[in-house]
Amino acid sequence: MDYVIEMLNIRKEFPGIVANDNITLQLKQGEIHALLGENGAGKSTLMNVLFGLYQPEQGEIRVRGKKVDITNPNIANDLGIGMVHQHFMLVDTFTVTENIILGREPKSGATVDIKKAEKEISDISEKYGLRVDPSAKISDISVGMQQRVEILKTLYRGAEILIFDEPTAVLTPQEIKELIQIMKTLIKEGKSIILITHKLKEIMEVCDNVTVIRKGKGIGTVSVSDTNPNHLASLMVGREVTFKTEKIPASPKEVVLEVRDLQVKDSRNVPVVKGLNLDLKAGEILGIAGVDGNGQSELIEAITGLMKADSGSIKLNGKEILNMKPRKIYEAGVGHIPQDRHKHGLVLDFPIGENIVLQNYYKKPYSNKGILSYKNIYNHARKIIAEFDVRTPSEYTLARSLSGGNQQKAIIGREVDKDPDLLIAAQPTRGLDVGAIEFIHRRLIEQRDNGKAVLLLSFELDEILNVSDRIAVIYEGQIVAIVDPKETTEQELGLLMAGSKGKGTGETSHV
Amino acid sequence: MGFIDILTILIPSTLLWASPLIFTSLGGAFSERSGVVNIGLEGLMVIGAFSSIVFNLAFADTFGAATPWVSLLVGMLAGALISILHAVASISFRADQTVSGVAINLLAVGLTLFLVKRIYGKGQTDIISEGFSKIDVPVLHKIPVIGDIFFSNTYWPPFVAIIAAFLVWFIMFKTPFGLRLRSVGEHPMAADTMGINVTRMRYIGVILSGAFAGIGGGVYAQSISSDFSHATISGQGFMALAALIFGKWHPLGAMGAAIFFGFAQSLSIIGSSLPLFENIPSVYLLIAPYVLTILALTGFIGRADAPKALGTPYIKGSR
Amino acid sequence: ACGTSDDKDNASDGKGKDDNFTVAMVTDVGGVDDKSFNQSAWEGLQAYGKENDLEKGKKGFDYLQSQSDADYATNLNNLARQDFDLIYGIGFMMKGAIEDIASQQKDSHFALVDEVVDQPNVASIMFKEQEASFLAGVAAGLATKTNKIGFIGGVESPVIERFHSGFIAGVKASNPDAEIVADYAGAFDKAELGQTIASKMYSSKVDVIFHAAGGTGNGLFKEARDLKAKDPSRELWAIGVDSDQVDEGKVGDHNIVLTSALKRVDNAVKDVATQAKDGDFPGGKEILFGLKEDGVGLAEVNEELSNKDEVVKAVDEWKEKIKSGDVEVPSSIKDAESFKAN
Amino acid sequence: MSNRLTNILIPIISVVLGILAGTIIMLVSGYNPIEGYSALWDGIFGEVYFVGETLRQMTPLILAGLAVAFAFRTGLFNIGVEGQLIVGWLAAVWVGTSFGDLPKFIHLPLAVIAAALAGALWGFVPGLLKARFRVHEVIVTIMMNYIALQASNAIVRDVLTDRKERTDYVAESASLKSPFLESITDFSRLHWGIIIALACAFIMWFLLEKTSRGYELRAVGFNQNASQYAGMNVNGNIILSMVISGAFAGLAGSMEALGTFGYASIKGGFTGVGFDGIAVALLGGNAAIGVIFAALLFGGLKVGALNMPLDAGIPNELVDIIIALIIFFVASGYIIRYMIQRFRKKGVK
Ligand SMILES: Nc1ncnc2c1ncn2[C@@H]1O[C@H](COP(=O)(O)OP(=O)(O)OP(=O)(O)O)[C@@H](O)[C@H]1O
Ligand SMILES: Nc1ncnc2c1ncn2[C@@H]1O[C@H](COP(=O)(O)OP(=O)(O)OP(=O)(O)O)[C@@H](O)[C@H]1O
Ligand SMILES: [Mg+2]
Ligand SMILES: [Mg+2]
Repeated sequence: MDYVIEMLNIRKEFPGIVANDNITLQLKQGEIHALLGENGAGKSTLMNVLFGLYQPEQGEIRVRGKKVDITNPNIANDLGIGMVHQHFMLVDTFTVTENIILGREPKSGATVDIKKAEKEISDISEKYGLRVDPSAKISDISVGMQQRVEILKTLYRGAEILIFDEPTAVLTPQEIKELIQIMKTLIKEGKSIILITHKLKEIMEVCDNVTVIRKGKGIGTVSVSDTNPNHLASLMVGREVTFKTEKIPASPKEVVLEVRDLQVKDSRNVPVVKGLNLDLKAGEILGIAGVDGNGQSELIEAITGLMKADSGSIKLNGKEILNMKPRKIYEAGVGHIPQDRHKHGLVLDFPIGENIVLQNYYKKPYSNKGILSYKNIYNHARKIIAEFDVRTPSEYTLARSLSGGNQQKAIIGREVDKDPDLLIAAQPTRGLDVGAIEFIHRRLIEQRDNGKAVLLLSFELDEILNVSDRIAVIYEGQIVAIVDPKETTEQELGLLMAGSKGKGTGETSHV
Repeated sequence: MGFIDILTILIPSTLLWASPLIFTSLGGAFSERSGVVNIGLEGLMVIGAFSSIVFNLAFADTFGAATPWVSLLVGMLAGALISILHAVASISFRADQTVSGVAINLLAVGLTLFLVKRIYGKGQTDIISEGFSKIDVPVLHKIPVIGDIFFSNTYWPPFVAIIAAFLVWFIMFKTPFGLRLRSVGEHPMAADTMGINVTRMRYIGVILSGAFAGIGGGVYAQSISSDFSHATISGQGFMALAALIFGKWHPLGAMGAAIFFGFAQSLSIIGSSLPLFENIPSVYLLIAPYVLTILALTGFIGRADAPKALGTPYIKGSR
Repeated sequence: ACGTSDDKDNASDGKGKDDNFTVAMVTDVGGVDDKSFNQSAWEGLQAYGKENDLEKGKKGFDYLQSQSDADYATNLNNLARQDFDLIYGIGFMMKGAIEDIASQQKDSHFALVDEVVDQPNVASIMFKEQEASFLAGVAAGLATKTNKIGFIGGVESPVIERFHSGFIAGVKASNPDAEIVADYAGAFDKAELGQTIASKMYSSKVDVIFHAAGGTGNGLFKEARDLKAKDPSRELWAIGVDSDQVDEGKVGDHNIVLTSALKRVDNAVKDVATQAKDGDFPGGKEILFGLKEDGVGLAEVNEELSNKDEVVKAVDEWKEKIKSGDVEVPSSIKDAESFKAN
Repeated sequence: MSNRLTNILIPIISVVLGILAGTIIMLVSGYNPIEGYSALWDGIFGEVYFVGETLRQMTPLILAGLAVAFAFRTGLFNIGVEGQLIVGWLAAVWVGTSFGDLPKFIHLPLAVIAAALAGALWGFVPGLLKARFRVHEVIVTIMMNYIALQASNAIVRDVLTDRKERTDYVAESASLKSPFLESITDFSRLHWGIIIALACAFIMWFLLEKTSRGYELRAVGFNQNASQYAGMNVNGNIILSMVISGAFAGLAGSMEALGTFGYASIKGGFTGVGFDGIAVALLGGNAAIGVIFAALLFGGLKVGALNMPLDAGIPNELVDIIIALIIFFVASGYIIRYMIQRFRKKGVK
């Protein structure tokens, strides 16, 4: 068998940690090869080595059988290796074309020949079905479109081997479908692909082989046809993992959250929540399903007071909280696991211990008459860290140096510990591995079982279907349907989310 | 004084004041567009002023009328040379860019005065004999009215500065080099993955800023102060930086802002004898440019977007 | 204990110093080459040193430059501690510092230029600047063809007011029809301001400008040189201040400096040093230097001036009248406005 | 080697490197470095007078350093200390010359507080503009410096005096001058302000590290989004931070107004103390205690430098060069840290 890429016994160290310890990965011509591993297992590092961003301490790389030395991305490009990074590498203020040609600009005289570039780009995008508007600015296009630009960047450079680092984590179900289609076209055109993803279902659907790494060590490569999701998960984590979250039926009680006729404009002053109604009872988890950009973020920010609503009413336990200050809303009994943990959830340059009192630092016993008690703060932090299994060298470690999963656990610990009547969880498992996801789901259900209301926002239909007791479908700023997870399918949800009126178990205006 | 007469005084003076600011803020554009804050423009102007004056004094006999131009080149080289310090500290050594810029400012003043005392044995240089002097722009000054206002009794550097602004605009927005420079200032890691050498681009940006600020200082010293002392450059670099921000990091915007500052400055001096202004206490005219800048930043260009990566050192592999 | 320490002081005094009468001065931020009174004062000290065979340094004569006004006191104190016999503060800004230190270091002798401090160990050196600028005004009044004359002041202050009023009176005396336009730059070290003001004046038909603005005045010369270089046939003049600024006026074969109003700080400084050396230190006194004392004067008048002889003659006549006390030159603007030549 | 030790080592190594560089410069330009440094040393420690002057010089430097450091710690760069100092100076003199017959225990605090308030007001403007309009504070504070300079000059000339160069002395009842401190330091200008400066250092440390308000200020400095999410008033804290920073700077002005000078005068340019404050804050690691030591060092260097021309014939600008280089070295702490680590590794192996 011909391998296009062979990474043999790769070792890469960072100060104090071995990110890749003797890992081998072999990619065949024309296959989609999955790279699977927990958060921080070393997947991105391995791919960055292949792409020339890092130099390995040990091991060798062969491209089409020939030993190569990839000391910078230019060499990778020349060898036909292209990478679509986990975090997009796009210049927001540039146009699609400018982003794609950057570094390889066609010239006429001294100037960049934009016309020629645009022509070339539309040729490629036609060939692979990658629809883009070459003259649009990156900041104006959707995430899915941005990802297509990333792919085009590699193709424009004539990449034969494409690396996708967690490409689906940021996409809506529709966009994921399109992406999978694109990958299949690429393979048909003779390209080879390495795909990093935490979503076992995707691996089963599109991949040929899977290489599993755990804590920096290679566990081995298996053929997809010889395996199943449970097996993969246990390979990755090193123990058995359950997928279907166990839970007893919900027993909803009185209404905790009541949203009526809510109108919210987004930061660009465009109405995005347009007369939304919603009821949430104690002792239930309400999942909100919807394609990104239909007003779900603004809904949550309006409930938590982070964004001003134009009109309507939000009642918590019967008390109006519309447009109150965030602090007042928390004090009224709301917990909030924010969508973007780095942006909103943590002060990365504070110790993790101080992050745990981020909303409570001014209250007793953490502070008394305006003077902080570090003793009480850190005692509390230690408790949360132990209880929620936050893996950190100490409570004095800066939040920045924790891995994403552990940062998220700390946030969840903080929010759950406040014992809020309403817990809002926005994408609580985004980018996390299966082990961490399982842990977080259990915690959300525990909350419900203790008689609290949980509002879950997620773009992962699996998660919505698994965890929620009821599902509200949001479309263009309104709840268009309420469905029972036990009586619906992904197909039906997908249709509702796309705006087609479904059968729906609740009325559409009052939920 | 008639209105036209007023303009014939005001405009050449405006342009003269503006030209060092234009050059320097163009330099700032190179540095900041590449992602490196350059608050050291002031110091780099000091270096440019010092070296062009010293060269001018020493070689006026050799170069004759071409002396100020040759001296400008010397100022440009010296500015570029000193700016390497800023580049090394803030790009390679990951120093806080603002702090490194402040250090450049202190160093420039200390070093040049030290050298002046060492070379001349006193606190300031002699006055140069071959500075930029008044000219009528050939042909153009013959245009009625316009020619009198814009092209008579004026100096060459303002016109060179304006041409330079257009040139920089062209380089920055039309050439591959410009695209790469800006990409490094917006998203260095993206640029890196596209095979662009971020460090090199930033060094080029900073060194160009030194070169332009050196020219700015040289222009100031040779067309306005005529000698070099501790007071020669006192705040012009900061004004150039303000012009850059005022102009939204755009070469032509910076030029416009610099001309505006020059205008406000001239007005504050000349204004006292204009009928419209003579009753206004001079302090209002003196603070006008600064107040106007603040108002402008607050009002209609409050959302000027700095290059996204401005101020952050690029560390390979960090997110 | 007191006794011994006194003894020691005396001993070190006796041994540490030879018979040299040592002098030193503190400049303001301008430094000893400001082409103005710091420079002039330093020249005076150097002349004193030469006359008495002294060397620059702690054993002879020296100066300290201040980087900001916070340094005045430190520098004056430092010099007093180095046992200089006489210490000059150059400039009225040093009044406060000298007042303090003179009352602390009662054994040291100080001299202050341009301000008055009433203490027994301080000599106050004052000038009749108005007499010098009066002569400059006479020259300007006769040199002008347009009957428009300019005055550029540095910062409004009593010293500059004296320059200003003398100049007004001088112009009135020689050419009652001439109009004077005046402007203050607000600073002594902003050449660019001087240049813009000069540019404004020259383009509004002014053809002679006198400055009393220190470094700011360099801008005047620059503007005048530029205009002359562009159009050598144009007749325009600048008048210097403090020392003879003729060197600043060279443009090719021409020179645009008409003359300079001299303030002989050098003479005054040297004078007071010599007096002190001879045991006549004028402590607690205000010593006035005017035309008569050779403390102020007018530099050579430019050869290129077509009516040079007339000017020189007029200047000499007025000089005599002032020296003899026939004419009292006004020292405030108000008096100058109402000044009538005979 | 612990992180803390490294953090202390970096400024020390930087100072040593700065002095080394100074030696090289002296050698290259033909001066005798031994003479130079002993003149510098004598100018700092040679007499108790100079020690007093060093402490006097250090007083406004501490406060200016605190002003910069406080803003730094809360995510802001206050390059406007210079202007805030100037208005503080003016306000202190204004009050100090105005109420002649107040008892000292009222008049002096009044003058000091006026300076702090004036500085605070000057910091409030950029704080407000940053909070409300997202205008960058660096540019606004630069502009505010010039406005302060021009406005203060105009007020000294036209309001506090009748077109004079400088104001009267502040009343005895508003003066920080201390005959006692002067006498024990052989007539240096050391004044009681040093106590205020040290107290302010304590206040800054306590406020930032020990209070919930400080927690908020630091949180807003690091991450505004998270602070808003956590229910903090982001805009309020930005403004507060600039106000406190400005108040420190204003106090620095009152040190000059009521202690060192006792009057305000027309300024041809900036005092430089505000810009030195940046250096002091940086060298002091933006911590209160560090600022005190850094101010001591820079105060000493600046006072000692005045002795270099007289004793060794070396231009005192040499010290400015050394200070600038020290800032470079501290700012480049990353490379020093890297070297220390390399060195340590070798040592272990
Ligand atoms: N730039 C770096 N400096 C130091 N250590 C790093 C760096 N990048 C990664 N590491 C270390 O290498 C390990 C592997 O990180 P990597 O980003 O490759 O994980 P990953 O498998 O891609 O995780 P995820 O699924 O979260 O993307 C991390 O646990 C971390 O300790
Ligand atoms: N530049 C870096 N220096 C040191 N450690 C790093 C660096 N970048 C990443 N790490 C380490 O990598 C580990 C995992 O980081 P990483 O960001 O890959 O986590 P993650 O789970 O992928 O988070 P996210 O979901 O945000 O991507 C953490 O332990 C972190 O300390
Ligand atoms: Mg990750
Ligand atoms: Mg990764």
